[in-house]
Amino acid sequence: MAPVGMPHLLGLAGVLFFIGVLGMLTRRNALTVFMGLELQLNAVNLVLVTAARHWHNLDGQVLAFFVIAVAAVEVAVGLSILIAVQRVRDTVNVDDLSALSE
Amino acid sequence: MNAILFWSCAVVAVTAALFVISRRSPLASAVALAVNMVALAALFAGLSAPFLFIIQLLVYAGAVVVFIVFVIMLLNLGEEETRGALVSRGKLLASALACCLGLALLLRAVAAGTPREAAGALPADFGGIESIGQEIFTRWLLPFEVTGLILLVGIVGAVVLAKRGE
Amino acid sequence: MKVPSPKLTFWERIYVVEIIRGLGVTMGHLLKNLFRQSEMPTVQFPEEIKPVATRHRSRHRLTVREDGTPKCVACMCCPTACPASCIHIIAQEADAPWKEKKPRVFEIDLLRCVFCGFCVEACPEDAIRMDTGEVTIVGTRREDFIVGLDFLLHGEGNAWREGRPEEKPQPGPGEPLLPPSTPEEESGRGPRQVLRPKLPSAWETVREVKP
Amino acid sequence: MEPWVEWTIMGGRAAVAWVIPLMLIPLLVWMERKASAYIQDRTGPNRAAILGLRFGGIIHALADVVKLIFKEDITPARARPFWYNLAPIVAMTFALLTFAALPFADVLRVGGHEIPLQALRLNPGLLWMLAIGSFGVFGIVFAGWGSNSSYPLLGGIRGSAQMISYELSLGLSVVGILMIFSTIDLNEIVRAQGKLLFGFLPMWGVVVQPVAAVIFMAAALAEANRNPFDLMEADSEIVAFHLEYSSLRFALFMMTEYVHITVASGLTVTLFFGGWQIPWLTTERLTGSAGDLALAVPALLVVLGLLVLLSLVLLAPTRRWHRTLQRLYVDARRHEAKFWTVVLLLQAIGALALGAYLFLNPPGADGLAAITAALQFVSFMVKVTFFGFAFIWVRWTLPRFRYDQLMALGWKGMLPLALANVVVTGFVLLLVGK
Repeated sequence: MAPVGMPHLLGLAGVLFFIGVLGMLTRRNALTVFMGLELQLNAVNLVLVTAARHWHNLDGQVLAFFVIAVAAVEVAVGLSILIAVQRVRDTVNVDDLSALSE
Repeated sequence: MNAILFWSCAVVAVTAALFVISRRSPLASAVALAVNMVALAALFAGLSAPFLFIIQLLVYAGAVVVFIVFVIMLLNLGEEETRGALVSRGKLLASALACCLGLALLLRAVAAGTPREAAGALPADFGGIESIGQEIFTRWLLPFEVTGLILLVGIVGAVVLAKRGE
Repeated sequence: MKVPSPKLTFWERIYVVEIIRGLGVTMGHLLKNLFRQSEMPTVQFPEEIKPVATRHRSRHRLTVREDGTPKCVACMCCPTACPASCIHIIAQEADAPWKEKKPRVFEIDLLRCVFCGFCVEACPEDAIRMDTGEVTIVGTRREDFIVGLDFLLHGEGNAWREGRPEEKPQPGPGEPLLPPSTPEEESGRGPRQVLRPKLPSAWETVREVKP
Repeated sequence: MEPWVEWTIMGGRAAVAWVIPLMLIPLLVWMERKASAYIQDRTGPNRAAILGLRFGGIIHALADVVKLIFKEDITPARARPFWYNLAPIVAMTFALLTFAALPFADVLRVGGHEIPLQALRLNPGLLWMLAIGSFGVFGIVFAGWGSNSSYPLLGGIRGSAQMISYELSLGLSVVGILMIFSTIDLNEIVRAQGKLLFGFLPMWGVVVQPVAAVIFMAAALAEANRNPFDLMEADSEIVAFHLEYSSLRFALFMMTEYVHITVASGLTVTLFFGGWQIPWLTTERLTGSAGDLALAVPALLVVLGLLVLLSLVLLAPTRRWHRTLQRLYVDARRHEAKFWTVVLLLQAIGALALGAYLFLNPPGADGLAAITAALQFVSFMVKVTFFGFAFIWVRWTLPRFRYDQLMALGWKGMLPLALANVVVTGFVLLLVGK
C-alpha cells in the first residue's frame, strides 16, 4: 500500500465534509441536519489535527479541542431549541418551520 | 501514519457518514454518527493526538451523541416522512454546487502534493495531556477562558429554552 | 393534608453519618445470622416439619367406629353444606341392622376444597374431621387430588395423630382395619398412591423441632 | 523479547481483565442473595446441590444460568429487531471494555522487561474509563427504543437522564484526585498512593480527598443503577427498560449490572483505596531489600499450613468439626463437612510444600517480582470484592430515592459540592506550595 500522507487525510476530510453538507441540505428532520453539521465539524477537526501533525505544531490540536468544546455547546443549545420547537409546533421538520421566510 | 489504520478508519468513517445522511430513522443516523466519531478518534490516535482521541470519545461519542439519542427518545421521533419529492429543486442545485465544491477541494488537496513537512522527530509528549495543557494555559489562555464563558452561556441558554414557559 | 416533614439536624442532612449507622445495623444482622444460624427463625422445611396448631383445618379424614366401619352414614349433610361442592357421596345399604346407610363412594376433590370446615360443622355423626395436620398435599396429576374412602379412612397422613394422647387411632393393633368389602369396591377405583413428597437422599438429616 | 511471547502476554493481560468481572458475577449474585437474606434474617438460597454439596447456596448461580439459557427467547412482534438484539450486546461490551484500563498490579519487571499488568496501558487511563463508561447509556437507550413499547421507552429515558446527570459529579469528583497526584495515568495514581502521610498513614485517595470519595461512591452507585439510585429498574414498582427481554438477553442485562458493580468498585479502589497497594508495603519495599519478603512469604505459608493442620487434627477425631458445622450452619450436610475437611487438608499441605520449596530455594529478583505482583493482585481483588459487597450491602440498607429527589441530589447537592471540592483542593495545594 502506498504510504499515507497529508493528501490522503485531507481527501478523507474533504469527503466527510462534503457528505455533511449533503446531509444538511437534503434532510428534513432538524435533528439529522444537526448531525450533518457535526460531520462537517469533525472533518474540520481532522484537517486541524493533520496539520498539527504535519508541522509538529500543537496549535492545530488546541484549535480542534476548542472546536469540540464549542460543538458541545452548539448541540446543547440547538437541541434545547429543538425541544422547545417541538413543544410549540409539534414538528421538527425544517420544511414546516418556515414562519420567518413567509 | 499506518496505512492499515488509515484505510480501515477511512472506510468506516465514510460508510458511517453515508449512513448518517441516508437512514430514515434518526436513531440509526445518530448511531452511525457515533461510529463515525469513533473512527475519527482512532485516526486522531494515529496522528499522535492521544488527548484529542480521548476527548473525541468522551465529548463527541460519549456526550454529544448520547444527548442526541436522548432527545430522539424524548421527542419519540419516528421515521422521517417522505411526502413529496425527497429533494426540492433549490436543494438539488445547492447539493450539486456543494458536490462541485467538494470535488474541487478534493482535487486541489490531492493536486497540491505534500506540503513541506516539519523536519526532525516529533517532540516526546506531542499531543499528550501535559503538552496540550501547557499550550492551552499559556498561549491560548484567553480563548480557553472565552470557551468556558461560552459553555456557561450555553448551559444557561439550554436551561432557559428547555424550561416550560410559565 | 399537609404532613410536616421532620426537622433534620445538620448531621442528618448530609446523610453520610446516618448511612454509616444504617450500614452498621444491617451488618450487625448479617454477622449475627452468619455465626448463629441456628437462632434464625427460618424453618428448613422438608428436613424440619413444623407442627400445625391443633385447631388448624388441615386435610380431611373419616373417623371409624370401634368395629372399624366408617362412622359416616351417608346423610349428605356435608356435600350440602360444602360451598365448593367438592364432596361426592354415593350411599349404599348398611350391613348392620341398627344403621340405615353407609357410603359406597366418598370422594373429596382437594383441589376444589377451600378448607372452610363447614363439612365438619355439618356432620351429625362426627364422621369427618380436619385434624390430620397434613398441609403438604402433593401430586403429579389432577386425579391424584381426588381422594377416596380408603385414603380418607386410613391414609398415611392419619398416622400423624398417633402423637396425640387424646386421639388414639380407634382400631387397636391386630384388629381388622378394613370394612368387609374390598377397597376397590369401596372407592370405585384402585388403591391410591401415597400423597407425600419423596425426599431425595441428600435430605436425610431431619432435625427435631421444638413445637 | 520474541514476538510470540509479547503477543501471549498481551493476550493474557486482556484475558485477565476480561475474566475478572465475569468471574465476579456469580460471586456477586451469590452475595446479593445470601447477604441480603442474612441481613433480613432469612436463610437465603440453600437448596440447589451438586452431589449433595451445596456450598452455601452458590450452586444457585449455576442453576440460574441453566434456567436462563433454556428459557424461551422471545422477540416481541412489534419490536425493532436490530436495536432490540443489539442492546444487550452493546451494554455488556462497553461494561467489560471499561475494566480494561484498570491496573491490577504494579508494572512487572522480569528479566529486564517491563510488563504492565493492565489490559490497556493508556496514559489518559482515567479519561478512558469515563469515556467508555458513558457509552453504557447506549445499551439502555437501544433497549428502550428497540422494544418499541411505552414502558421500556420511559424506563430508557429515565435511566439515560440519570446516567447523564451523575456522570458530571463522577467526573468532577475525580478532579481533586488528579490535582493532588498530578497525573491521569491510573497506575501512577495507585503508585502515588503508596506514600505515607505523616509517616504512618497511607496516602490513599480517601484520606486526602474524603469529600471526593463520598461523592464518587454515590455517583458510582447511580452510574451502576444500584440502590438507592436504582430507579431505572426498581424491581418492585417501576417497569424497567428491559421489560420485553427474556432468557439469555435478559441475563446479559443482569450480568451487565454486576459488571458495572465490578467496574465501579475497581475504579473506587484504584482512585481512593490504594488500588493494588498493600498498606505500608510498596513495590520497592517488597522487591527491594532481599530477604525481607523472601523469607516472610514462605514463613507465612508454613505458619498458615501448620495452623490449618493443627485445627484439623484437633477437631477431626472428636468429630467436633462436623458437629460444629451442623450446629452452626443449618444448611451444612455431612459430606459437605467431609468435603471441606479434605479441601482444607489439601490447602494446608500445598501451603506447607510451597513454603518449604521457597525456603529451600530463595527466589531471585525475578521470582521476587512475580511474588510481589501476585500479592498485589490478591490485594486488588480483595479490595474489589469488598467494595462489590459494599454495593450490595448499601442496597439492603438504604431506601430508594424518589425521582425528583434523585435529580435534586445530583444537580443541586453533589455537583456544587464536587465543584467546591475542586476549588478548596486548589487553595490547599497553593497553601501547601506543591
